[in-house]
Amino acid sequence: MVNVEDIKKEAIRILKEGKVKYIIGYKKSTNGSMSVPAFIESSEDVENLIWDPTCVYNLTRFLVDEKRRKAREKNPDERPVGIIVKGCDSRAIIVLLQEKFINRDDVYILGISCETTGVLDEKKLSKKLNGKKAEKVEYDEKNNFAITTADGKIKVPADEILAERCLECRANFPAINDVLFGEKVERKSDKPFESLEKIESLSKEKRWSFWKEQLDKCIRCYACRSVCPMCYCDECVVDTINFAVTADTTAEEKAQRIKWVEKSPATSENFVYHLVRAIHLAGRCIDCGECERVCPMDIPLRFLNKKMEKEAKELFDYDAGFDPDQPSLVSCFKDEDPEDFIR
Amino acid sequence: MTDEFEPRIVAFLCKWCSSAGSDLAGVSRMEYPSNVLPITVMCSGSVSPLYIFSAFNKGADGVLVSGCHPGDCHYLKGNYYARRRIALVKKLLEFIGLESQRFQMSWVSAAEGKKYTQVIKDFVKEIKPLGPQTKLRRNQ
Amino acid sequence: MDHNVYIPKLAKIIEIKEEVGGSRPIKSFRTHFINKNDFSHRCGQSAMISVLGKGESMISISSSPFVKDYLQFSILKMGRVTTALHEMQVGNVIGIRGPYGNGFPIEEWKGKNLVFIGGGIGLAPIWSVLNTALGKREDYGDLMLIYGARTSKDLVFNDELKDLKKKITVFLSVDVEEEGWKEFVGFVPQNVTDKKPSPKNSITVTCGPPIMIKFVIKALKDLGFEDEQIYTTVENKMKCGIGKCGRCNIGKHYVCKDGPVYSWAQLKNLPQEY
Amino acid sequence: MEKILTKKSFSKWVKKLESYKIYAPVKNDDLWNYEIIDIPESIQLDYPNTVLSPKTIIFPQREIFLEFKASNEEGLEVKEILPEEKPAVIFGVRPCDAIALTLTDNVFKGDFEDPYYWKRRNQTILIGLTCNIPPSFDCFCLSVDGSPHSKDGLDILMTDLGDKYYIESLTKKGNQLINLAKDCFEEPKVTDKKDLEEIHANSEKQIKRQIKDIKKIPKKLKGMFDTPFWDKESLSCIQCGICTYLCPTCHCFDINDEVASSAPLKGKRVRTWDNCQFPDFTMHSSGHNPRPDKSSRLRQRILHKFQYFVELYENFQCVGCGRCISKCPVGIDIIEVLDKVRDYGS
Repeated sequence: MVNVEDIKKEAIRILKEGKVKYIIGYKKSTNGSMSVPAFIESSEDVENLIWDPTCVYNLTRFLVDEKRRKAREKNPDERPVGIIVKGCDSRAIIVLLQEKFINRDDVYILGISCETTGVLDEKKLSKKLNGKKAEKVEYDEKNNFAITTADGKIKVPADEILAERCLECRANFPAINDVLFGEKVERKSDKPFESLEKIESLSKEKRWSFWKEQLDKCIRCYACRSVCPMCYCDECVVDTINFAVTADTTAEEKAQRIKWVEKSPATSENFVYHLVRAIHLAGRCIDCGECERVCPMDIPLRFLNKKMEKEAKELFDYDAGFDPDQPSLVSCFKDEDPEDFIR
Repeated sequence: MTDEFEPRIVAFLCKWCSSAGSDLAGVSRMEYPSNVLPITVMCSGSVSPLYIFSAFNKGADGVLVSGCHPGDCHYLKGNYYARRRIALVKKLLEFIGLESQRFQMSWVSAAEGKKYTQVIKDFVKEIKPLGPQTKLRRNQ
Repeated sequence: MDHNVYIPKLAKIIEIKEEVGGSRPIKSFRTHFINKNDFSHRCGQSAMISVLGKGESMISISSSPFVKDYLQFSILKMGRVTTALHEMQVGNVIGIRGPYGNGFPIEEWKGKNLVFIGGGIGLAPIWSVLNTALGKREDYGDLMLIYGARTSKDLVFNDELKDLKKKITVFLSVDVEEEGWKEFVGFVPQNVTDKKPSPKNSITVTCGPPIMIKFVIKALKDLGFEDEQIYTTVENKMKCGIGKCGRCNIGKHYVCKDGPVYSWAQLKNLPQEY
Repeated sequence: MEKILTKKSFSKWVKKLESYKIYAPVKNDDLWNYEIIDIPESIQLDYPNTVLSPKTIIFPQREIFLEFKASNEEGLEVKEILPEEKPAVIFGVRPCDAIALTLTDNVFKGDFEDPYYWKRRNQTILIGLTCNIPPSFDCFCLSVDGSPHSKDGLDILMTDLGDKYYIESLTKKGNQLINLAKDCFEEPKVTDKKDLEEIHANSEKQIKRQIKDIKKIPKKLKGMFDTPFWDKESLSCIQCGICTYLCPTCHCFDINDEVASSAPLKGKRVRTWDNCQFPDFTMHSSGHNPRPDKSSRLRQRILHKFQYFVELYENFQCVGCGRCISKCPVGIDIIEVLDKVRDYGS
């Protein structure tokens, strides 16, 4: 089992030695049992660091902020940022490296192995507790989580409240790291796309009504986009004005910009948005499940990305986030790529 | 006289092959349905998935992407990239429940005027029974 | 409720004048409402101009309230709506709603000397207040205009400026030396320092790019102007124009409704979010 | 007017309201939201917080303002489109969400009355339900001048007494609804009244979260505009629109033209929700952005709610519903932020 004290020790060391400018990790939230992202600048703050099954966030998303901030600074601190990553999150780092969005020496990776479990799903936890408030959730022996509520401590088999993505995990420890906590025990799911089957097996019209019902709920808060480490475009198809506006941008360029998607949360517009996102994440999504977790309307967005992940694997034998040197899915091809669908 | 449904097909045709192929069909006076709104693009590899989604969003009943045969791309590799990308778009559209017949891809060379007319004929024939595409269409 | 605040009144473009060409073109549009209505504005107010199908843009009214035959807008081509406006012809129909904003408190300035300082398209809001003062010439003391642009070709209302010179003191400037230019060369704030308008019994009105305004205020302070004597206008992105959509605020002030005119005494105490 | 309504009679009453559009919280999967009700028996009033507040009914995410089209005569034709004339009743309004509407009223009234908002507002009757137990762990209504049994903004307040509801009608509109089904109601007994008072008193004790000394916050914020506090607090913010879209008091919007055909011109002008956390919200067409980073945008959200709005309307623009806390993807907790504001520099 991962001992959080080991992580703290390393965090203090790298901060004291000035190896990193700050560390992105997890701390306890102020309103419940869940963790929240922590930005640790001094060794005194390291005390706040935690590691437990509530550490769901994919913190690599904050590397995008870091890059933008650095670009604005006149004399940026060039030291790396320390970042705590799980196996899935480390795949995000590999994609960011592959796309040259970040350099390897921009990050000091404190990898944590999820060993044989993973992180929890807050909604499943709440159901399990019948709406009772959890005060603390900890890793326990034998693939159990220990949950503390006002009534005391109970043990729950991890699988009952694990996040869906953890049940289909393809990388339970970070392959890329500067220091690793926990054991490199394999817990790879042999059926990583199993959950998709329940939608794939529906008839075409049932699939349509499923997605229509789901995407009609969308309120276009763009939390799915905002939380995604791969959604780092300066300009997004749904935004209303040009972002890359400079003094040289002409009025015509601004005026001629195509409005692909209306702001209205209509079926047609929501579909374009989510389809574009899905296709743009094809071969890049590493299934951290953050888009689905943050969705306030409970849209099962993970399935859209998961479907693309599965097709990339089955059609092109392509896996995202394992090899920083491989070309991206849609900027490469093989002679034998399938073409039976082409007339 | 009954108003038979005539599907509208947006066809993204590569300038070097498929667009020339459609021209050949035209100048050779080959007969084919007039349901196509052709959009000439530089290469099938330059067709962004966004164009495809947007065509459906703006009311297309079918979308065709057509490029040069493998090995014939003016830019050497564009159609190979297209093949990958279109395969993914096709899977995605099927996954959300759009009729798979509504989105197709073809290889049509500049000399294949006849093939072009056949592709269009088949396309129209296949999607006519489906009726108008309303799933992704913007409600005006 | 008599009228829906969001519905624009239709107006016909009756005259278009190209003020400035080049890459940052400015055109003046004179418009006439199709149906009679009670639209009446104070100088310094703005209106929401609609190009139906493109959207709306808040534009300051450059004609003075005394002019009843038309409303004039001088518009820099900048984004979607203003580009569409620049493509319009005489006879085309636009929408207008408003007027919005506080306008200049010109009634309070009676008996005072007025110094107008403008840069580029910033002359448009000044034009309205300047012509209002000219229309009631006897109510005010000395009038002076200090105005500049990048080049002589970028000066708006060029023809009218010639007439104006016969009536009041006008100092023009261009940013860089050019052939045949006999007046001041340099930025507007430098021209202000050079011409030394007197703060005595005076009010200044400054409109132009934010950076110019910043340095003009500095120059005016150096000349001994008090914060209360310095007026300027603020621009922010707007959608509703009536203090509801929530994007143009500076602190609790909605620029569309509570602005755009502020004295430096007010503005310097507000957060710098414009 | 005060009445008793047995739970058995509840759907009988709703049936009598057939001339109204009826809204109530409905559960889909695990999600509660207000929906139009066709079957009165299906109304369940033991719901936790709805994700979206009744704001969505009065101030829908998309509102058509007008239709425009090219015309032969004047070149252009513009037609005002007002919301449909249809009285509505919303059941199960949380007292905080009703207060929220009284706050947005401030914005939409005044010199420039918003006809769309008021058309919907005036034809909607709000029936509240006392929160005997808080619908969310993050409720803090008591800190912002609210309470789990507040009557502000409601036409009727219902309180669950077990097998019956205590009905307090607060307005003429409320009385009318009751008069439509007089025989469904009974007169309250002295014991009912006692039960009611007990439940109300107890409901307040159930609210666990609070912001201490909140009255000091607006003044404190005034001096904090230029501090590095906001950089630090916004570090984990991802700039999504959840907090504002879910907020029952947030009302910012965008206006856009949706073009159906460009020649001949035909389309609609629509209002959609917008929010201060999106980067393009304040960006000028020149590219200049007065709120260029997430720090200035988080600051705007807090200052608007706890300083600017107070300066304008003498109320916090927050009703303590806790939605922004519960649903924040990164756990930004407005209570914690305000606690830190209060203690900042001391």
